[in-house]
Amino acid sequence: MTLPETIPLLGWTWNDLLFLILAGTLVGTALMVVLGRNIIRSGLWLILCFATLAGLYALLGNAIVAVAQVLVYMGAIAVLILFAIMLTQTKGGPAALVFHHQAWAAAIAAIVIGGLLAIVDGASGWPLAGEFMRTSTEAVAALLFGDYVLAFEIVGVLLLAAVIGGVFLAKRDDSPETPG
Amino acid sequence: MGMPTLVTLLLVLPMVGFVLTALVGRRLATRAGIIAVPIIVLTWLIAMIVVYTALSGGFGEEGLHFTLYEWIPAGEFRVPFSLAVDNLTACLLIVVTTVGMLVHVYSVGYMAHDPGRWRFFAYLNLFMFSMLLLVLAGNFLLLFAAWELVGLSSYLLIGFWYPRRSAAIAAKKAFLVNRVGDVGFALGIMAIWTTVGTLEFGEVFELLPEQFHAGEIAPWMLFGIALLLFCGAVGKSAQFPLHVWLPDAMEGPTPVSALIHAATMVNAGVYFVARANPIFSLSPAAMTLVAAIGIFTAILAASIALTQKDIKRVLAYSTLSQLGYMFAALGVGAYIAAIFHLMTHGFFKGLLFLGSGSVIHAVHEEQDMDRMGGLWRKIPVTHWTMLIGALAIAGIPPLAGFFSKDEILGGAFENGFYLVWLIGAFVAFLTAFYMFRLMGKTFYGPSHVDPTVEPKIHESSRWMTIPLVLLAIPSIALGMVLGLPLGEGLIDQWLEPVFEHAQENLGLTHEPVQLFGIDGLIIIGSTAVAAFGIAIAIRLFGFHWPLRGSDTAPRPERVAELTQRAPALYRASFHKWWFDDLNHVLFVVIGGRIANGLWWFDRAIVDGTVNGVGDVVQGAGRDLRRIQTGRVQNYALGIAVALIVVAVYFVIAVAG
Amino acid sequence: MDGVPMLTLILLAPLLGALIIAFLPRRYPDLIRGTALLAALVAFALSLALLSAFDPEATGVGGFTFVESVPWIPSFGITYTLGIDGISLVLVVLTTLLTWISILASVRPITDRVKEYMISFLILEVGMLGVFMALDLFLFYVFWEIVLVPMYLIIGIWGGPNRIYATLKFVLYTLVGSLLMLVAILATAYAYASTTGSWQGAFDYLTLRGFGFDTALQVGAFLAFSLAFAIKVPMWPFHTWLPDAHVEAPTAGSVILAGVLLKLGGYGFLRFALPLYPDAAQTFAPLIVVLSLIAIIYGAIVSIVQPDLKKLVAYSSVSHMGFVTLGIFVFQQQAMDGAILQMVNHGLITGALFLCVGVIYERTHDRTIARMGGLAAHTPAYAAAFGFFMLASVGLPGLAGFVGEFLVFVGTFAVSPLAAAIAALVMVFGAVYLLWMFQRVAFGPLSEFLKGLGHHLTDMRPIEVLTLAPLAGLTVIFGLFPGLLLDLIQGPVDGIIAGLTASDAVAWLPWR
Amino acid sequence: METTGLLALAPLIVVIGVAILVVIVDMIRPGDDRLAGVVGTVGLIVALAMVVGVGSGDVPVMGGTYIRDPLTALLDAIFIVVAILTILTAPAYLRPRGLPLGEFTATLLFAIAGAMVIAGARDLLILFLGLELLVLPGYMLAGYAKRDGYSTEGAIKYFLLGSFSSAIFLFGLAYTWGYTGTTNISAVADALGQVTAISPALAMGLALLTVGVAFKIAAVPFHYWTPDAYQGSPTPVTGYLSVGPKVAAFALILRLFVEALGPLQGDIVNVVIVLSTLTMTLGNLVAITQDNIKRMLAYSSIAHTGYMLVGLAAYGAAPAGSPAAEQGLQGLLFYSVAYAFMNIGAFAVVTALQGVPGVTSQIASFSGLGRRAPVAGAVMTLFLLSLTGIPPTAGFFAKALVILSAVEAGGWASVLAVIAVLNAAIAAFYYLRVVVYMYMRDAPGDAKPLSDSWPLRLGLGLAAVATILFGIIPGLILPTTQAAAQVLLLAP
Amino acid sequence: MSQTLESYLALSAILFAIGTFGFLARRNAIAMLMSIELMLNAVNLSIIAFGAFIPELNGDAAVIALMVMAVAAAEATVGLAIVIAIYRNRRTPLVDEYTQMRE
Repeated sequence: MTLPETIPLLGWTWNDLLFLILAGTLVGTALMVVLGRNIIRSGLWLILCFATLAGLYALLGNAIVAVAQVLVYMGAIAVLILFAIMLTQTKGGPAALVFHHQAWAAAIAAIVIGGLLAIVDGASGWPLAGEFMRTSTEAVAALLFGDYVLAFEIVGVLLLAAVIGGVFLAKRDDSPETPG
Repeated sequence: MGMPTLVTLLLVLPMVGFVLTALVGRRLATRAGIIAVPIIVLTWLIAMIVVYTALSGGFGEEGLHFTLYEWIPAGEFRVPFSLAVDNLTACLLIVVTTVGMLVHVYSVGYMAHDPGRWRFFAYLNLFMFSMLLLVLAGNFLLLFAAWELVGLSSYLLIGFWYPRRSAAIAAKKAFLVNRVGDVGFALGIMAIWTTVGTLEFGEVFELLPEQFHAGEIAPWMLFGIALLLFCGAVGKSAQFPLHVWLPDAMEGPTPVSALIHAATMVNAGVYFVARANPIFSLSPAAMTLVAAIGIFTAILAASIALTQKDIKRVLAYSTLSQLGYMFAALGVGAYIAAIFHLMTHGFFKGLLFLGSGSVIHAVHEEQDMDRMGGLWRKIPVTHWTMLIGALAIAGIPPLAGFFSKDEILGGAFENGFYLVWLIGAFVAFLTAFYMFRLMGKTFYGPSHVDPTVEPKIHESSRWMTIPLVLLAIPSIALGMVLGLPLGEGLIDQWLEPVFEHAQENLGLTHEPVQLFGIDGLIIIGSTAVAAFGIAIAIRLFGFHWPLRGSDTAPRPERVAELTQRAPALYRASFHKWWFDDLNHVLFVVIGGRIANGLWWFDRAIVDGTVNGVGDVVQGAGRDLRRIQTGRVQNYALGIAVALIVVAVYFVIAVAG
Repeated sequence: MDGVPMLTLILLAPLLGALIIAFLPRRYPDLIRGTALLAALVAFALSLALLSAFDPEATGVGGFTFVESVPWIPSFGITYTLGIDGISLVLVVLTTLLTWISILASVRPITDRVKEYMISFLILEVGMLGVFMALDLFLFYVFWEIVLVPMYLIIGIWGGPNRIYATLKFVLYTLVGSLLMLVAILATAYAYASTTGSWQGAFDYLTLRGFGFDTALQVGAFLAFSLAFAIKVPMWPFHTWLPDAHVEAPTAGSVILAGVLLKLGGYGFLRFALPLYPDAAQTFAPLIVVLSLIAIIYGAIVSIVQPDLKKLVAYSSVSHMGFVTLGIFVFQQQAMDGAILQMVNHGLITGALFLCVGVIYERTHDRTIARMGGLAAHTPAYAAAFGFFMLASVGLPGLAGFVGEFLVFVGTFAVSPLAAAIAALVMVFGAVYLLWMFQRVAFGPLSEFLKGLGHHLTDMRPIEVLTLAPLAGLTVIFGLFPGLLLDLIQGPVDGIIAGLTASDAVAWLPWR
Repeated sequence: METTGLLALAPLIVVIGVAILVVIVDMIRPGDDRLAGVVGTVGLIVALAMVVGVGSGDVPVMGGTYIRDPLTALLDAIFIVVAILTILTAPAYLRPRGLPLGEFTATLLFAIAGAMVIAGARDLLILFLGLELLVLPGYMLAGYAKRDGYSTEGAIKYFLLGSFSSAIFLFGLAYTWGYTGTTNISAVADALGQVTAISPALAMGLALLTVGVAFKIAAVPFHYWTPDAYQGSPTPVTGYLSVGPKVAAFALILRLFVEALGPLQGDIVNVVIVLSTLTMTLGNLVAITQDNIKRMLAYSSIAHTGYMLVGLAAYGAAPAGSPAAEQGLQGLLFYSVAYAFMNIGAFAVVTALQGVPGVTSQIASFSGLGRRAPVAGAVMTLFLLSLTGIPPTAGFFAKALVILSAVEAGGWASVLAVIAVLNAAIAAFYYLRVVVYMYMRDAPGDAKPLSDSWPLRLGLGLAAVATILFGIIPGLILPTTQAAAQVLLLAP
Repeated sequence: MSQTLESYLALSAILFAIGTFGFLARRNAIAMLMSIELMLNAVNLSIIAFGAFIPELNGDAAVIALMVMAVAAAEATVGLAIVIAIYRNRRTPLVDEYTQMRE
């Protein structure tokens, strides 16, 4: 059987439905990340949040980025974070007080900022905005190794530098060291 | 050797004396005067030559006037170092150099035992230089300079015994009080320059009257100038209200009192007003003021002199009184009389002071007359010479004082200042009285000298007695030499040309003296008044009649009784009408408060503001550093808020 | 000696001296002292040569002779331009003279860190000389600021117990003024550049002098300049750094501070504030005249009650420098002549007075007047010298102080008799505080405190006499022959006055 | 001359290469610090030589994402010199504390590479990447003394806030892209050139970008990280942080705000003026109250940001392309040069002072330095005077230049000039306070000796010479700065 | 809805806000780090959205997004390294307890 073009009664396209679901999940997971009392759970919610984003990228027709999102964020960053969490858990388990006492002020500030951004987006037309179009992986590859090759190189260096420094800072060395 | 060179030498010699004595004096030990005294004698000789040439008309109508070099060439303001000699100068030269020389000689004896005598002679020379510059100066500014320099030497000499605090204070007082007058003097000079554009005596006395008659100078301006200049004279000649310094100046060694504070420097004011007669005589108001101040000082000082105990102070107040006389004379237009009296007074007052010095010496530096008495036998020379001086100042014919004083009273009467004449006559009475009170308390009656000193009393050395004798001669004869025949004497011949302008301005015609007329009466009157004063004094304080050889005993109980009768007057006189106390309150107490107040203001308000700014800045820093709490979340929130502000600014102000 | 860059040579002498000293081992303080003294003396000799070669009649470049000009920062038309006229010359010689005297006077008192001290002193001299010579506003500012640092060190390192407070106050106070002046200088230069469309000569004094800037700039710049100069002079009410600085500074520091640094302010007014912004100068003249009168009287009255010798002389400086500003701002020939004379004389006399205070301080390590007394009997030579300069400061005719003061009086009287009358009161107040001070220090019996010193209370040493003698000599010479100075400065003064009379005051200020 | 392709990138490549080389060398011969230092220094000198040798052109390379124009050349030179000075002076501090030089040198070189990327970027993406390459190593350097609580605390504060601001900045970039539809700087400029009315979104983008860079240059009120990060970092790192990232951030401003957003300068200037005022005032006021030399210099560096912003404000306030605008940028650049030398110099002296572990960075530890180490004292005095702005030092002329530009720009900018000089007077107070300690207070009995090595001497000497030389003869670099400034103005 | 740029931008705005809140409110260093990741992802979302609806950016957006991911990775590396380093010193991951340096 074939699905109808639009959802009955609502008149939404299936994409819209998908968008709404993903958007809802995204916001929900994101909120869980920042509100969750248990930091480990926050980490897990973060993975879910990344996954939702991958879905959105796919919905936006950007396959390569969606894939990269899965690989880089879920595969690398999230895991890294989880490890860090494990390494830095005080025996007392999750910290009693999760939020800084300025949480309310923070909430207000965040809402204002978010509001501003949203309003601004709505208020102003984007002169160049046109029809929706998918992104072809070839084009991306061409750019990446064409005009943006320098950028590519620099990112390489950046990662190298990060690794070297990260290793140095994170590794436990017992060289005698006097605080200065 | 030309005259200018000689006149210049008059200044150079004392200066050289000062410098040499100051440099090598310390090594001269007892012979400290070996440079100073001869130099002054030489100066005297030269001065006499100059005087003779001047008075014998050697310099012509205008007198000698020459410029050494351009002192201050400031654009349009050019002041030459110019000297001038005319008959008036000559008259002053006679007094200054003669008394000066004699005082130098006298000092050799008087200071013989003072370790600092070399300083003394150096200062004396410096004074002679300044005083000669004062009388020779050819323009106002140079005269002002000399004016200040005599002030300086007087300061140095009053404070000669500086370890004595009272001496140091008296010296400072003299300088400061003079300065008060000099402010006016200086302003007067500025006024003259701004009006006529020159300061040379000759030119000023030409231009000022011209412009006045041309109506370019308002009478009030002229009066202003005269008034300002007179301030200087009041200060230097210790006239009311600036008279307070002179009595204290007696802290100085007696020769100094004789030379500076009796015979020469204090006359500078009289000389200057006389010199500036073309200006004063144009302003009747100024003339009246001069006369008023003069005669008031005369009576005031005389009234104080009546009761003073300190022999030198009596003489000091008498000096004030006599100077008042001179100003009165200047005020009434009797210029010649004023200068005449200046000269005679210079001699007999110098004599009296040196005599008092000799007395003080004899009784071992005792100055309180209540602790003297009966000295006439022990120090005869001093006694006789001082008697002559006393008679002269009392105005007993035919001594010097008689003639000059009589001319003043006569002048006052002639020119219609009857009040001046009246008071003048009364002052003459007082003068006679307190002088013989002095004589009586010092020389006659029983001795109150400290018994331990009594036997050691002896006449002073030749160095001191000879000058006394030499001064006694002019005190006797000068009046007759210069004053006779009355009204046409030498002095009149000498000085008439100097003052003819003034005479014209005042519209005074100099008619001959009628001996058997009003003048005669005045003469008799004043003489009688003086005699009366002497008589009373003799009755109260005793006397030794030379010819009869008999004594009149003093009657202290009568004196006491008299003082009882008018206690208020007595106290007023004895406390010098409380002028010193008034000044103390005004200037020391209140002035000090003001000064301290201002200093507080400076620290608390002015500087307080400056430091306050600094404190505010630092305080702001201390408060601002608190926003750095150290908590990242606070920082982040701060950034977020700032972000909101910036964003809102951009979205609202920039966009659209 | 055309061709020869005399002025640069004069600047180099102390500079090289400082460099050489920097490389001398500090083990030999006497060697260092000698070198410093030598350098200062060379500078002095050169300035005397300059004096002898100077011709008051020569017009030179816009009234300036010995002009040297080298491009420095071409893109902004900033040049290294030196030149002197009579006024600068007089002050240059004063500076070179006082510097070697001060160095000589420091030989005994300064035993710690001689090397740094002498270097500071020589650099200081470079700065001061530069200020008097510079004909480029930027260069002028550079020298102006260079002066600051060595003085800061001299007071701060070798000063008295409260030296740090004093020296920081001195520097910060001066800095506030001078930094605003920097803004004014730049604004002036830009005003020129924007009108002419080129930076060429934008900082050149001779170019800017007759340029005639618009009112707003004139007022703003004049106020900024005046603040800087008023603080240096110092004018009331910007004077409070002076007493502190003087009290804490070492003797030689005080000498230079009073002798030369204060003159920088007066010179600045004459050289820059007036000729560059004549209209504004006209406008604010009354205000400054009033402030000067206040300074004259106020300074004298406050001096009366000072318990500390140096503080007394410091406040007297406020009073005396009031004559300088007064004389400058009545815009009258005699007054301005007098102001300049007053600068020189104050330099000589007050410098000498500080040396005198230093002499007694070195023996007693105290400056409290109340503890002195009776010095005249025990140290006659010292008392004589002190008394001499005291009288010179009182303004005794025949000594230098009198002529300058009187010329200011006369000039002021010609413009405003009232102002002259008020100023003349200082003849009394000045005598009051100086004579009273001297009476308490020199006269009377020897004070208990001084008795306690016993044989330490010695009379002046030859070296001290050597430092005072030249000042005394000049005090007398300039008293008797002020023409020596007046002939040098008359031309420039007339020039400045001519420039001012051509200008007219801004109308919109309350007191106009 | 015409520079193309790799040739234009040569200096950058060399620096990166050297960085990697250092890492390798360190792996081969671990523990041999000296070698790393030598390799680093030599490499940087080579790079510098290349910067000078290659010269500059005006043609973008690598697909128009990078350019080696006079501005790039000048900035590259500054960064390289900063790196050299840091490497020369750092060992004196790191060795005694057992901190390895290898990683330090490498990380530093990476950071410098990032700065150089910013200097030549013609593309917003490159700009962003360069920025990240600059700051990430910076975080690590800040925490380099990983055993030291202060160092790591500073590092994490720096990192967290830095990443926060990076995110904000990136969002701003995103908006710009979305609005202009390009990442190429000149294209952006063109696009914005046509804009008549700025849309809210673009305004928002501007706001986000402004905040982002304001954070990087440590402008008040985005400066909070500076005092803590500077105080915590190892002293030589502080020296580097106070100059490298700051100047690089200003380079970013020049490329982004002046070149790309140039057409909108009029809309931004007010914010710049306010930021400048707040920055120098707060920096100076708080610096007065500090007793820790590093913290004091941190606040002072904030104040100097304010002075540099004066130049930017002048550029913004002055009519486009007017001489005043050029003066402003030139002043900013000259200030950067002067600031680089005098500030690194000052920190180098602190480094020398702390050569022996345990010497606190309290100002009091300067007591009697003038007597203990006359040369160090004299040099420190020189740097402090230069920081104060007393002639004849580079610092003075730099100040004069920015003030001049502000005066030229007129309007509120000229008010800024007055505020600036008043601030300079306030600043004098705390700079001179150090001199007070050095010369007017006596050293404590247990004063430790200063560390002394020829690289340290060389570094100090270089900084001192430059500070005095550029003060006496600013003409030496004025043409260079002017050329660089003109590049920015010629850009569409 | 799914075809409009605004909706995606709004979504990214919300995500950004949430991230911001987390950063401002959480005490745990790693939680703050995660919040930053959220913010970066928000930016990425909007970039991709631009790419999808703005032809000129179609390709560039993807490249930029990829780069941003790399940068995020690098940041995470460094950040976590620092966190671990300070944890060794302070034995707590709570940032607001790192207040040795203040004022």
